[in-house]
Amino acid sequence: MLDYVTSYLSSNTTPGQAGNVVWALIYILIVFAGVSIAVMAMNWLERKALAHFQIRLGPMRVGPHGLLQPIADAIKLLTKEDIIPENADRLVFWIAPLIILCASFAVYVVIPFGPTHAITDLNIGILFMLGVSSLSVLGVVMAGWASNSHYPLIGSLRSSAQMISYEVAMGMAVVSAILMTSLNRSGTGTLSMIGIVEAQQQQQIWYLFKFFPLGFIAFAIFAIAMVAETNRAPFDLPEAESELTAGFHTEYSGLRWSLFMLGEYAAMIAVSSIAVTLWLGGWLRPFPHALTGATWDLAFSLLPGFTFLVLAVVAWVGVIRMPKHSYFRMQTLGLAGFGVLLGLIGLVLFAPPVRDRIQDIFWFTAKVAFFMYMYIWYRATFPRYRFDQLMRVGWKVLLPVSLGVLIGTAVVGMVL
Amino acid sequence: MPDSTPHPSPLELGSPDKTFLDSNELILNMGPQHPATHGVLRVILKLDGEKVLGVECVIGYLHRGVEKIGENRTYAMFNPYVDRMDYVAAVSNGLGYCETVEKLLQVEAPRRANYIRVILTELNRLASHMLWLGTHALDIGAMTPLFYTFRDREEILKIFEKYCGARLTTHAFRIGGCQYETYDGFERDVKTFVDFVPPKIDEYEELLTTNRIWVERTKNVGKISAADCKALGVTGPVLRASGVKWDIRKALPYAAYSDFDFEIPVGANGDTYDRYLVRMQEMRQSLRIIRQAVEGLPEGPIMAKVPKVMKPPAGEVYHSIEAPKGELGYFIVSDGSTQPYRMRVRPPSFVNLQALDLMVRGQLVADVVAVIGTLDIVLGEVDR
Amino acid sequence: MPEETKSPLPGSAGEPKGPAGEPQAGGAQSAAAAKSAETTSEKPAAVAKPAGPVAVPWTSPLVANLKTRYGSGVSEASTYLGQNCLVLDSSITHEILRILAEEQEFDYCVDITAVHYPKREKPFDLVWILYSFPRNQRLRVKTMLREQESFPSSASIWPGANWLEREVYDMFGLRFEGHPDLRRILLPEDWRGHPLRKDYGIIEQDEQWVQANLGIESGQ
Amino acid sequence: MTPVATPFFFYFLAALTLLSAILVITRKNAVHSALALILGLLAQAGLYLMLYAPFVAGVQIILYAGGIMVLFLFVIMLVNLERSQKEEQFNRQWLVGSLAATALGGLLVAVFIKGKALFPTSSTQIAEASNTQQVGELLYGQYMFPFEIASLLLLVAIIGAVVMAKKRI
Repeated sequence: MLDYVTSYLSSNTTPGQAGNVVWALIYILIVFAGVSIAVMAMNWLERKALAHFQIRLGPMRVGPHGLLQPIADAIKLLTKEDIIPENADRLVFWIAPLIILCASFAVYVVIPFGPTHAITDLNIGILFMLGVSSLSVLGVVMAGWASNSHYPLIGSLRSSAQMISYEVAMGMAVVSAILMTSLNRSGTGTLSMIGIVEAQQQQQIWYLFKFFPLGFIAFAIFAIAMVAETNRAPFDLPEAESELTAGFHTEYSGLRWSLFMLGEYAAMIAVSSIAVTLWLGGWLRPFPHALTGATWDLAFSLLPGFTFLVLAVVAWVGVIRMPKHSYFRMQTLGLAGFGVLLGLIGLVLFAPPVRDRIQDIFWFTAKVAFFMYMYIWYRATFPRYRFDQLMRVGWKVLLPVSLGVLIGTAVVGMVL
Repeated sequence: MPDSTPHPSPLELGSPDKTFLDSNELILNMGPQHPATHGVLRVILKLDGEKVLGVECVIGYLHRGVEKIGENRTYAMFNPYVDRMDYVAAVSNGLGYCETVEKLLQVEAPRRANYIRVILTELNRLASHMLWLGTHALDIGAMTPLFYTFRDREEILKIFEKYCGARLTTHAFRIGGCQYETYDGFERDVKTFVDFVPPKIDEYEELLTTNRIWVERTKNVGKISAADCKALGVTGPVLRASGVKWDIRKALPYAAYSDFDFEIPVGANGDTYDRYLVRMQEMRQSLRIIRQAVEGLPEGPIMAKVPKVMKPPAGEVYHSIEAPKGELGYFIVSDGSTQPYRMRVRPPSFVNLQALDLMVRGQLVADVVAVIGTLDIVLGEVDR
Repeated sequence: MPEETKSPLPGSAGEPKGPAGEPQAGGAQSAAAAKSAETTSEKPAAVAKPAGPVAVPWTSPLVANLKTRYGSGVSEASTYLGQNCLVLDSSITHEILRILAEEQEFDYCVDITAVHYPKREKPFDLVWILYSFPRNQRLRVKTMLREQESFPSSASIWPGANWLEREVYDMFGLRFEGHPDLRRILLPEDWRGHPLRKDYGIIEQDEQWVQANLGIESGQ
Repeated sequence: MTPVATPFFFYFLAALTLLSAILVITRKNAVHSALALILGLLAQAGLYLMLYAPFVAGVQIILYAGGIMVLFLFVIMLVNLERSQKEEQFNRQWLVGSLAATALGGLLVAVFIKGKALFPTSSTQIAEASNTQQVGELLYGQYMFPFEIASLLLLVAIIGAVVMAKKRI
């Protein structure tokens, strides 16, 4: 048994490919926990960043700088009374959030955080991702219908129409990226997520910059469509507060509502991961070919630990700036502890074996974090599209452009 | 007489109990508890899919019988009540009321009082427009301007608080002038504010004016022609955005407005975007007026000679001012006693709200929200 | 509306007897109402106190025009404090309003309201405040109505009169013929009485309504 | 690659498919039927996966479960369901129906027994790694013509749908 467990460590594939069930389960647990923590962190970051965009402070009370706010929120939501509207279809009402949650989390099976840091590598990886994430539409439709109320119904109709429409443009953009993988030296393309990143490594270019305007346009289309796909501002019509109160989850509260939120944020991270994998070179560090050599490798591998140290310093600056009053003692201690924790993580990341293994994950996460920040930025800046305008953008702008990009990529690829 | 608007017939609000292909007519109830109806307005929408076939407003949830109260209070006692109508522009309400009673009493407020009145009223117009901009943008989905406008509105409210002790329902004026002399540093505060705000207005405009989504959401939305505006009695920025250059401050000047030099911003298309631009320009013009008023603030008394017990001679008078929302009029009938015999308030929001149905027909649900926002109604004033 | 017939009649009750706390206001009001009914029944401005301003006759081509066409139907044209007022006979008022709107460019109906003088033979003054954009001129048109007398709706002249007339109906119980949608506007559909009539005291909240709909004592 | 617990998953998915198929026709509420159908389609996708046809499984999920069924649900949700719930679910032709079902079943069994030669006894396993590529090559190589015909047919259907829908606007 122990051999079975340790044998994987020497293999150079994902646990799924190695067929190692134990490690696959461990990976699943790690990914699930990691995504849940990421969702919480994202929740906190969104509230904080959005608040600072809007000259507010955001959560400040629960823990230093509101660090424990997501946990407090989670506890609040879990302990809330579970309300099911009287005329709701109880079974469907109950299943809908689960479907969204499952769909959002199932996607993580194929996301490659590193060459071997994925639960498995499916031959149809990207197809699987698109397919599973398209299932979350079902949850939205079911939630809206089961609530048996006008606002959720309209919200879910809007939402599902929107998701289906943008899936088309999104798929086209993805296909153009996949086409680029088939233009490698061996001449065979791939749908596998790991394969796509490896193709970028092999071709020595991120697909964002390949065939210059083409790759970039495809990426831009995907970046727009993914915001619409996750129902976020400026495409947050299904949840348009001012029109439909809360869209398809108007009637939901407590735990079920938190499942929707969890699913939404998990889906945001998931689609960002697709974008990173397809266009931004996945786990590859920046300039892998321009800046080569042992010195650069070392410099880049030190970055993760360095980032954590910077965060630790920021936390300590916060500690110093805390008012010296007994009322703030707990807060100061908590922040100091958090800073120490960050610093320790940073120091651990400097250790050579950890450093080498963790680097891929760091770069992947950093790129995803960029998209997460963009999500917040959009929300702070843009008004909301109207439904017909949203549809027009989807069908009359994004779809033709993405088709053009697809054809262009194929032509350019054949010519070159 | 413009071609009169075909009067919208009342909706048949039967339940849409139809099956299959007829089932796309939907009655949607918005409010009275709805984030976008700015208070307790209830709007019943008749929809075809997302298209609005007609709306019906149900109002009166905030009815407090202000007119009846007015008939049972003395002239001075009723003064604070008017602040509670349009509570985001309380100073304007007070100005209209005081001027009407002064007219009835044949009293003229002193020049200095009139200047102070103009400064405070224009500050209030700015506050009202800022509140409108923030909530309107929030309705259309832009969260951030709300916080910016509230930050800057706060400065106005601080000046009010320093001047009269209250921030919202100020009761700033008395019949015959102002009760309070300006506090020390009033001019400095107002001047600082006048210098402080223009960059902030630029900031709002930067966020919205050329924002593609904002333009798409507001252009050609809730259009209303000048003829329809006049026929429906719509006034204020809504009328001006339709291209009618009419502002009571210019047409029938009151207080000290004839002393100042300012423009009346006018729109062309009468759509939501033009109304937005008109109000933004109005904010700048208000600043212009405030600057002139505070620089030319004359010395002198602030209160005219008004009898302790006000008994206006029997008679009736209608007087109106340009409130931030439109024409705010008071029609007072006096019978020579200490109380008004009839106290009628002509609220701009109430009359403007009538245009909602015309403005949203054929548009989408999301536009209803935008149009309610752009009408800039305050339910306290609609319902009184 | 059924409550129309049930509504308190003018002069029947006089001042309502509210609970203690407001007797003075009520007394003052009833005295005032009585006085106004005696002395200012026709034209309140005409019998102003010695010190007060006096309404002067208003002469203008418009008035002359109307007087020649309608003769004694234009019972008064005066200017009080610089504000012009026409008092018309109720039978021709609607026609004149239409002429004012269509021929004399009074294209903006500012307000429609009413005043109640319970002691008078014709207890209601119905007041239009008109404004002309081209002339930059305001005009007040008044007519007197009997209890239960209905009046042609001016919503066909100015569509904006719709809600204003609904409010007059709601508050005074005056009915407008041909109004597209004459329902109560501010008060609930099942409210009884019309609050701005003088015989509807401020204390006299509809206790029954409050009791039935809110389940509390009205607290007045 | 060693498959894990293959028989278990096969029977599990097969049972799930059958169960959901039965639910589809027995549920009175059309939305529940549609949801059961989705479950059946997903189970089928699982079966495809077990047959080493991941591409077909993926397409099954995207097109059927994700796309077509959402449209189904759309229509069902918009239509008033009250009436269908009150109506009798099965009409009186159960005798004819069961006869037809028996006949069809018999036919299938007969084909299976008689034409055993037609079915490959030993499955030629396609390498999982290049499954998608092979599907692509077949579609765009050997079956190019039928593939294009099918897409043309769909185009005609789309245009027809647009024309019919436009008339009502």
